[in-house]
Amino acid sequence: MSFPVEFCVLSLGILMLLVDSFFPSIDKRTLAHTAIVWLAVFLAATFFLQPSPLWASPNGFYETDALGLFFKRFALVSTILTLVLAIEYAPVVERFIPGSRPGAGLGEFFTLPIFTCAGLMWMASAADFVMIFCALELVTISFYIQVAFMRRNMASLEAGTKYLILGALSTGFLVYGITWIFGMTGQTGLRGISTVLGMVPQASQTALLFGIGLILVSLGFKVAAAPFQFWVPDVYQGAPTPVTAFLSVASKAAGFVVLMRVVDAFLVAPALQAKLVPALGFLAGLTLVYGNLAALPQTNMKRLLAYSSIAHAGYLLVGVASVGSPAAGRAIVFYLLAYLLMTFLAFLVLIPVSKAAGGDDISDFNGLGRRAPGMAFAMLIAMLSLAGLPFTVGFLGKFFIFEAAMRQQHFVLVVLGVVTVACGFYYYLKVVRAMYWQPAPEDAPPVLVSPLTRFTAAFLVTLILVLGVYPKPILDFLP
Amino acid sequence: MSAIPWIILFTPLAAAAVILFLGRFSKPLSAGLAIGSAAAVCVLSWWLFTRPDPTETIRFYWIDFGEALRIPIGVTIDHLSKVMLVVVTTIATLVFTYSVGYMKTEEGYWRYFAGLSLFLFSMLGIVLADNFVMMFIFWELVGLSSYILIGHYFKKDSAADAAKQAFIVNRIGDFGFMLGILLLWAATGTLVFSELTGRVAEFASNPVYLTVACVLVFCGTVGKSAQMPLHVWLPNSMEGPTPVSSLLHAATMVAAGVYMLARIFPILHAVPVALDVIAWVGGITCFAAALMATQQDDIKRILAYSTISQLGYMVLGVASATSADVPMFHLFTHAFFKCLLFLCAGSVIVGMHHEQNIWKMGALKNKMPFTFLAMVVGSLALSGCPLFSGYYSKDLIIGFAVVKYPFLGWLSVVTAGLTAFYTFRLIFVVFLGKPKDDHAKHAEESPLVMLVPLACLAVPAWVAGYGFVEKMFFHVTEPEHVPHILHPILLVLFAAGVLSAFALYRSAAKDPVSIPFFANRLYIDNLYSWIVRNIQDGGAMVLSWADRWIVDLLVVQVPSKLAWACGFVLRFLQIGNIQAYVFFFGAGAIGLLYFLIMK
Amino acid sequence: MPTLANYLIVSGGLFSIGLVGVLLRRNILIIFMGLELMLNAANLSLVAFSRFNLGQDGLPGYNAQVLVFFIITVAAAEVAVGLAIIVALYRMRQTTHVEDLDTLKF
Amino acid sequence: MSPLLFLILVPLVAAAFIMVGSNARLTALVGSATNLAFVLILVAFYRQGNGQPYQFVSSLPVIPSMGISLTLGADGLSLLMLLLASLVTVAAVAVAKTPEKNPHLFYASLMFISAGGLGAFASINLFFFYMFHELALIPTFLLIGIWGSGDRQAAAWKATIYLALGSFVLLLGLIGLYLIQPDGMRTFDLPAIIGMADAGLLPEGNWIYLLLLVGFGILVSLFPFHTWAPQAYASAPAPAAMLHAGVLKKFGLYGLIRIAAPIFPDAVVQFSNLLLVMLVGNILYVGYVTISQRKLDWMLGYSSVMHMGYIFLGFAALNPVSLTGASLMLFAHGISIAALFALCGEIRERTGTLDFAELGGLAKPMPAFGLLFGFAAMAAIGLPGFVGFAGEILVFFGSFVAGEPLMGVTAGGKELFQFNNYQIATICALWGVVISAVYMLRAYRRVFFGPLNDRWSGLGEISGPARIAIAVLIVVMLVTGFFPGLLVKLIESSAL
Repeated sequence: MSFPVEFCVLSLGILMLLVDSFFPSIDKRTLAHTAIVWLAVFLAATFFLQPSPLWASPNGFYETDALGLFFKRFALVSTILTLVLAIEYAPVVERFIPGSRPGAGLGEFFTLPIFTCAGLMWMASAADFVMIFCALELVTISFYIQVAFMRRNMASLEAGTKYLILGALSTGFLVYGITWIFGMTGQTGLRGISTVLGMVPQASQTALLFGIGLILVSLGFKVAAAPFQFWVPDVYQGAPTPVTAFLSVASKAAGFVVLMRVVDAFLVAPALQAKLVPALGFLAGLTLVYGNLAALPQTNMKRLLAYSSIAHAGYLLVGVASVGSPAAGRAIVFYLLAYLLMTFLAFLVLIPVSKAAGGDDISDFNGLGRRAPGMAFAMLIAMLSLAGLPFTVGFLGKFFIFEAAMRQQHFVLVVLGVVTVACGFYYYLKVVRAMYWQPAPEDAPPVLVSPLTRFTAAFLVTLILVLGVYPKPILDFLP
Repeated sequence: MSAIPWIILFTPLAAAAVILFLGRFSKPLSAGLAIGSAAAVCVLSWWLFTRPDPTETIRFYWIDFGEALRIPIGVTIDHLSKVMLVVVTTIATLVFTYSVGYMKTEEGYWRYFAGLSLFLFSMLGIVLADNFVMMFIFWELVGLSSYILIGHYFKKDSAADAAKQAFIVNRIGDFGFMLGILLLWAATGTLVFSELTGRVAEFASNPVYLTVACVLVFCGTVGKSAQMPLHVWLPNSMEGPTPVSSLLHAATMVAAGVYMLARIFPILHAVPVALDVIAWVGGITCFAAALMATQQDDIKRILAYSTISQLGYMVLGVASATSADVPMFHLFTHAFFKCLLFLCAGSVIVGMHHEQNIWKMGALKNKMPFTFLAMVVGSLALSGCPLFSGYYSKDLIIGFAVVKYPFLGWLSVVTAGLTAFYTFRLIFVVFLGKPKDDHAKHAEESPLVMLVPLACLAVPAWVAGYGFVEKMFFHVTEPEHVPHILHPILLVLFAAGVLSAFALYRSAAKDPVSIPFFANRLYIDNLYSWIVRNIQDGGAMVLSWADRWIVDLLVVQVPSKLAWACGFVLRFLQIGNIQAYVFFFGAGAIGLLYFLIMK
Repeated sequence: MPTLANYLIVSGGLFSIGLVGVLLRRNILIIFMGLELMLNAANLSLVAFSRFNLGQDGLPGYNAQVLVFFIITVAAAEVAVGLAIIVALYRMRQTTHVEDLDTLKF
Repeated sequence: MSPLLFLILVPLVAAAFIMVGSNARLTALVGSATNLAFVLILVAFYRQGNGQPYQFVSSLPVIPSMGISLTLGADGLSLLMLLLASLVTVAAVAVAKTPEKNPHLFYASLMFISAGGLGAFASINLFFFYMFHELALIPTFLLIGIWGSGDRQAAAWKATIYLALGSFVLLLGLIGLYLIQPDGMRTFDLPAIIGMADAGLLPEGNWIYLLLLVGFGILVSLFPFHTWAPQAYASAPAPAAMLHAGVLKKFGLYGLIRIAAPIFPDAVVQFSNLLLVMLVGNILYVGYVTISQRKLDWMLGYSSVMHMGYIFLGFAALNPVSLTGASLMLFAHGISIAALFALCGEIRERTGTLDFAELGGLAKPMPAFGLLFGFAAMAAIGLPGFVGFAGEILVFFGSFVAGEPLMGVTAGGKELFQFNNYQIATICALWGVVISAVYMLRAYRRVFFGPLNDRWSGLGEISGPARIAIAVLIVVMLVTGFFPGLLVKLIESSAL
C-alpha cells in the first residue's frame, strides 16, 4: 500500500503553506529544514513498502512495481536535495521578490518543490494516460511557477514564459496524442492498450502511430530530446538555480519513467516495435549530437549544464531505444540515478560559487582549486562523473547504456555515443581547467558554504565514488 | 681450463667497470688497471695459444625457447680464434702502454682508459664468439667503444661528428648483417657457426637464398671493415686520439669484419656468387682507397686510407683464396705494421704539438730518428718491400686473386704500386726536405714509454711474414698457376712507386701534384652528405611537416575544430525567440511523425 | 448526421488553428488562446471517439470523458499560472509581445 | 588483504595523506618505495610452473550478474609490468622537483597515475583492467596543464580528449568481447574468456578485434593516432612524462598481448596487413619525423612513439618468441624512456631550453649527467648489454619467421624466395634501428658534445636523488640486459 506516501507529501506541502501563512514570523529556513527531515522520513518509509501492483486489472492506472517505487524514492531524494540547494540559494531569491518583510515568498519557494514531488511520485506509478496526464500537469504547472519565481528578475520571468508556452504546447500534443490512441484502441490504461494492441486493424495502424508520435513529441519535450529541446538552455539559465537542478533531474527522470512505460506498452506489437525503435534511435542520435556539440562553445555554467542535460538525455534515449534488451531498463534507471547524484553535486557547488562571484560563468570558477579546495574537489568529481570517467557512477551509467545498445546492435548510436563522449570530456574539463589551471582573480571574494551544503556535497561525492566502484547495492534494488 | 677463455673475456670488462667508478680519482689507477688487465689477458692468450684446442667449452643459453629459438653464449677455441686472440691482446697491451705517454696531458684520462678496456672486452667477444648473435652483440659493442673513443675530444665539432658518423655507418652495415643472420637462421634453425657449416650443405639447393643471406652478412664486414661504399667513417674516425686510431681503426677492430668472414669461410665458399660480390667489393675498395690516399694531406688520414685499401686486400683474399689463413695472414702482418705506423704517426704528432698536416712537417728525420726508423720499417712492410712482412702476405693474396679474378687481381697489383707511392710520399714529406713550420723546427723525440712499444712492434712488422712465423700461426698453401711474371711486376711497381715519390716529394714544399678528384675522395663523402642533408633530412622535414599539418590536421585538428564549429553553429538555432522555438518544435514533430509513419 | 470523421476533421482544424496561432501571433495572450484551442481540439475528438467507438458492452469509453474534465481543469490552472506570469512580465517590461523576450539565447 | 590490492592501495592512501597535508614529497617517496620493495618480494615469492597461471589471486565480486569483479592476480608478465610501474614511480618521485604552486596536488597526481598503472597491470578482470587505466587520465591532465611547459594547455587538451576517445573505443571492444560470449556464461574475467576461446565457444570476432586494436592503438599512439603523444610528453613535467610514457602507454600493448593475442589469434592474422602497415608507419614514418625534431623533448616524445612500432611488430607476429620480445621491450622501453625524460627534465630545469641550437657541450660542465644520458640513450637505441636489445632481437627473430609463405622452403624442387609481409615489416623495423641511432646520437651530439656555450658553463651537476634514481634505472637495464633469461623465464609462465 503506497498511496499514503504521495498523500503524506501532499499534506506536508499543504501544512507548510498553512504554517507559512499563519505564522509569518517563523524563519523560512527552519521550515525548509523541517521539510527535509520529513521528506527523509517519508523516504525511509518507502523502504517498508513492497512493490506490488495495486490494481492488477487491465484498467489499473496506478502501479507500485519496483520501477515505480524506485522513482518515488528518486523523487524524494531529488526534492530533498533541491531543498538543500534552495536554502543555499535563498538570499538570491529574496533579492528578486518584492515583499513587505524579509523572507516573503521564501515559504512558497520551499513548498512548491514538495508539490512537484507529489506529482513526480504519482507519475512514477502512473499506468494510465489519464493518470499520466494529471501527474504530469501537476509537475509541469508547479514548475511554471518555480521557474518564474523570481518575479523581479527578467531572466527568470522570460524563462518562465518560454517554459509556459512551450510546455503548454507540448501538453496540447500530449492530449491530442492520447486522443488518437484512445480512438484506435478504446483504452487509456497502458495495460489495456497492450492487450488490445494485437486487435487493432491494419488500417488504424497509421492513426495509432500518429498518436504515438504525438506522445513521443510531448515526452521528448519533457526529457529534453532534440529537436524538442529548445526550451532547455534558456529555461535552465533563467530559472533559479535550485529549480534548474530540480527541473533537469526530477522532471527528466519522470519523463523517462513515463516514456519507458509507454514504450513498453507499445512494444508488444512487433509492427509497432519495428517503427518505434528506429524513431527512438533517431531521436537519441539527434539529441546526442545536438547536446554535446552545442555545449562545446558554452561559457556560462548553467547553460553548459543545460546542454549537458540534453546530452545526457541522448544517452538515456539510447537506452530507451534498446528496450528490447533486458539490460536496458536497468541501464536507464542506473543512469538516471547517476545523473541525479552528479547533477545535484554540480549545482551544489555552483550556487555558492556564483553567489560569491555574482555570475554563472565558467570563468567564475577560476582558481577554485586554491580558493576552496573542498568545493573544487566536489566539482571535479561531478564533472568527471558527468564526463563518464571510470570510478564514478557516470561511467557505470554509460557502460550499462552502451552494453544494452550493443546487445541490440545499435552500432550507429554507439559510435555516435563514443564520439560525443569525447566532446563531453572537452566541455566538462573546461570547468576543471578553470578550477585548477587558471589563477584566481586578485579580488576574488571568499566562497562561503553552509555546513549543510558541505555535508551534502561530501555525501554525494562519497556516493558517486563508492557506487562508481561498487554499484551492487543499487543494482540489487533495481527491477 | 675451460674457464680460461671466460676469464680472458671478462677481465677487461671488470677493469672498465672499476675505472668507470674509481678512475676519476687517480690517473695511475686508470692506466694501471687497463694495462694490467690487457697484459694479463695477453699472457693468458699466449698460454692458451700453446695449448691444444679444448674438446669442451662452457656454453649456456642466453635466451632459450627450446626449438623455436636458442641464443647461446659460448666460446670457440680453435686455431683461428687463438691467433686472433694473440694478435689482439698483444697489440692492445702495447698500445695501452703507449697511451700512457700519448695521453699524459689530455683530459678525460679515465674515460679514455675505460673506453679502451671496454673495447678490448668487446673485441675479445667477437673473437671468441661461437655464434652469430653473440658476435653481433660484441660487434655492436665495439661500435660503441669506437664511438666513445673517437668522440674523446667531444668538444671539437669534428670529433663529435666523426664519432656519430662512425656509429651510424656501422649500424647501416649491421642492418644488413642482422638481416643476413635472420635469413641464415630462418633457413637452418641455428646460429652456431659450427652447426651452420654442416647445415648449409643441405641447403645448397637454394643458391639464391643462400647468396642473398651471405651477401647481407657481408654487409656487416662492409660497415665494420670500412669497405666501399661504407668506408667514409674510417678516415673521419682519425679525429680520435692516435693510439685509438692505431688499435681500433687500423690493427684490430676494423679487421673484425675480415675475421668474421674467415669464421664463416666454409659457408661462403658454398656460394660462388656471394664470393664474387665480396671479391668485387674488396678489389674496388682496395684500389679506390689507394687512389684517395695519394692526395691526402693529413698524416693520419693517409694511413687511414691505406688501412681501407689493405682491408680491401684482405676481403679480396677471402673471396679468392682457398683457405681462410691467407687473408688472416695478411690481417696478422697488417696488424703489426699498421699499428706501428700509427704509433709512429702519433709520435710525430706529439712531437709536432698535435699538428697533423704533413705539409707543415719536414726534416723530422734528425729530430726524431727513432721514430723515423720505426716508420720506415712500417712503410716498407706496408708497401710490400721484399724481406718485410707485408711482402709475403700481400703477394699471397694478389697471387690468389690474379688466378681467380684476373681483372681484380691485376687491379690489386696496380694498387700495390700506388701503395708504395703514397707511403713513401708520406715518409719523404714528413721526414725529409725542409721544416715547413715552427713546430717542425723544434720537434723533439717522444718519451720512452712511447718508443718502447714502437720497438716492440717494429720487430714483428719486419719479420712477421717470414716462414717460421707463418708456420707457427698459419698453414698457408701457395696459389697454383700464378703467372710467373707477377712477382717481377710487383717488384718493379714497388720500385717505381718509391722512386716516383722520391722524385716528386723529396724536397717539395707543397704538393706538386693536384688531382682534386682523389683529394676529394672521389666526391663520395660529398655525395653522402648531400644525400643525408637533402634526402634524409629534407625528407624528414617534409614528413615532420606532414605530421603536423596533414596527419595531425586530419586526425586531430579537423575533427575537433569541426565539432567545435558545428556546436557553434548549432548554438545559433537557439535564437531565444519563442515562436522560432515553436516552429522548430512543430517541424520536429512533423519530422518525427514522418519518420514514424512513412518509413 | 455528422460522422466520426467530421468531428475529427473539425478537431484537427481546431488543433491546427491553435498551432498556427501560437506560431504567428505576437501577443502572449493570443498565443495562450491558441494553446487553449489545441487542448479543446483534443477534448472534442476525445468525446467524439468515446461516443462513436462504443465498447463491447455498448457503452462509451468513460475514461476519455473523465480525461476531458481533467483537461479542462488543468487548462484552467495553466491559464491561472500563465496569466500571473504574464502580469508579472508586463509589470517588469510593459510588454506582452513574445519577440521582446530574447535576452536568453545561444 | 590480498597483496596486490595492497599494492594499489598504497599510492591511493599516500595520495590521500598528501591531500590532507602530510609532507608531500616524503609521503610519495615512502609510498612508492614501499611498493617497489613489495613488488620485489612478490617477484621473489612468485612460483613458476606450479600449474597456476595467476598467483596472489583475490576476488571481490562487484556486479556478479555481469561477471564483473575486482579480481587481482599476477603472472610473470604482469609481475614484470608491476615491477616496471613501481620502479618508474620511485624514479619519477625521486626526480620530481617540488613545485611552488600546489605541491600537494602535484604529488597526489603522481600517486594516482601510479595507482592506475599498478591497478591495470594487476587486474585480470577486464572491467577493472580498463577502469584502473583511466584513473591516470585526469592526473595527467592536471599535471600537464598546471605544471607543464611550452604550449601546455593545447597539449593537455589534445592528449586528454584523445585518450578519452581511445578508451571509449576500447570500452566498446570490451563490451563486444563480453557480448559475443555465449549467453549465460558471459563474464569479464579474462582467464574464463580465454578458456572459452580455447574451447571454441567464441564465434569469430573480427570487429571486436578491430575495436580493441583502434582503442588500444590510440592509447599506445599507433600511427596515425600518434600525434597526441609527442606534444603531451614535450609539455608534461618530467615525472608525468616518465610515468605516462614509461608505464601507462604500455597498457595498450599489454592489453593487446593479454587479450587479443590469446582470444582472437585468427583476427590478428586476418588483419595483420593493416597492423603491419600501421606499425611500419610508426617505425619508419615517425622515425624520420623524429630525425627532424629540433628540441630534445619533442625528439624523445616522437622516439617513444616510434619504439611502439617494434612492440606492435612483436605482437603482430604472434608467436612465443616475438611476444616475449614485445614484453621485454615493454619493460625496456618503459625504463629507458623514463630515464631519458628524467634527464631531459633536469636539463630543462637548468637551462630553460631544450632547443638543440642553443645547447651544446654540456658534457663539459656536467660529466656525470652526460654519462647517464649516454647510458640511457644507448639503452633506448637497443645497444647490446641493455635489455632493450634482447627485446628487439627477440621481436626480430620472432617476426621474421611469422606468416606465410615461409622463405627458403623448397617446394616441389623449386626454391621460394619471396618475402611475406611480416618479413618486409621486420626489414623495415631493422632499418628503424638505424634511424633511431641517427636521431639519438644526433641529439646526444648536439646537447652534450661540441663547443660549450658560455651561457652554460656554470651549470650544476645532476642532483643526488635524481642521480641515484636514474643510475638505478640504468643498472636495472644492464642487469636484465646481461641476463634476459631471468625475464624470459618470468614471462614464460604467462603462456604467451
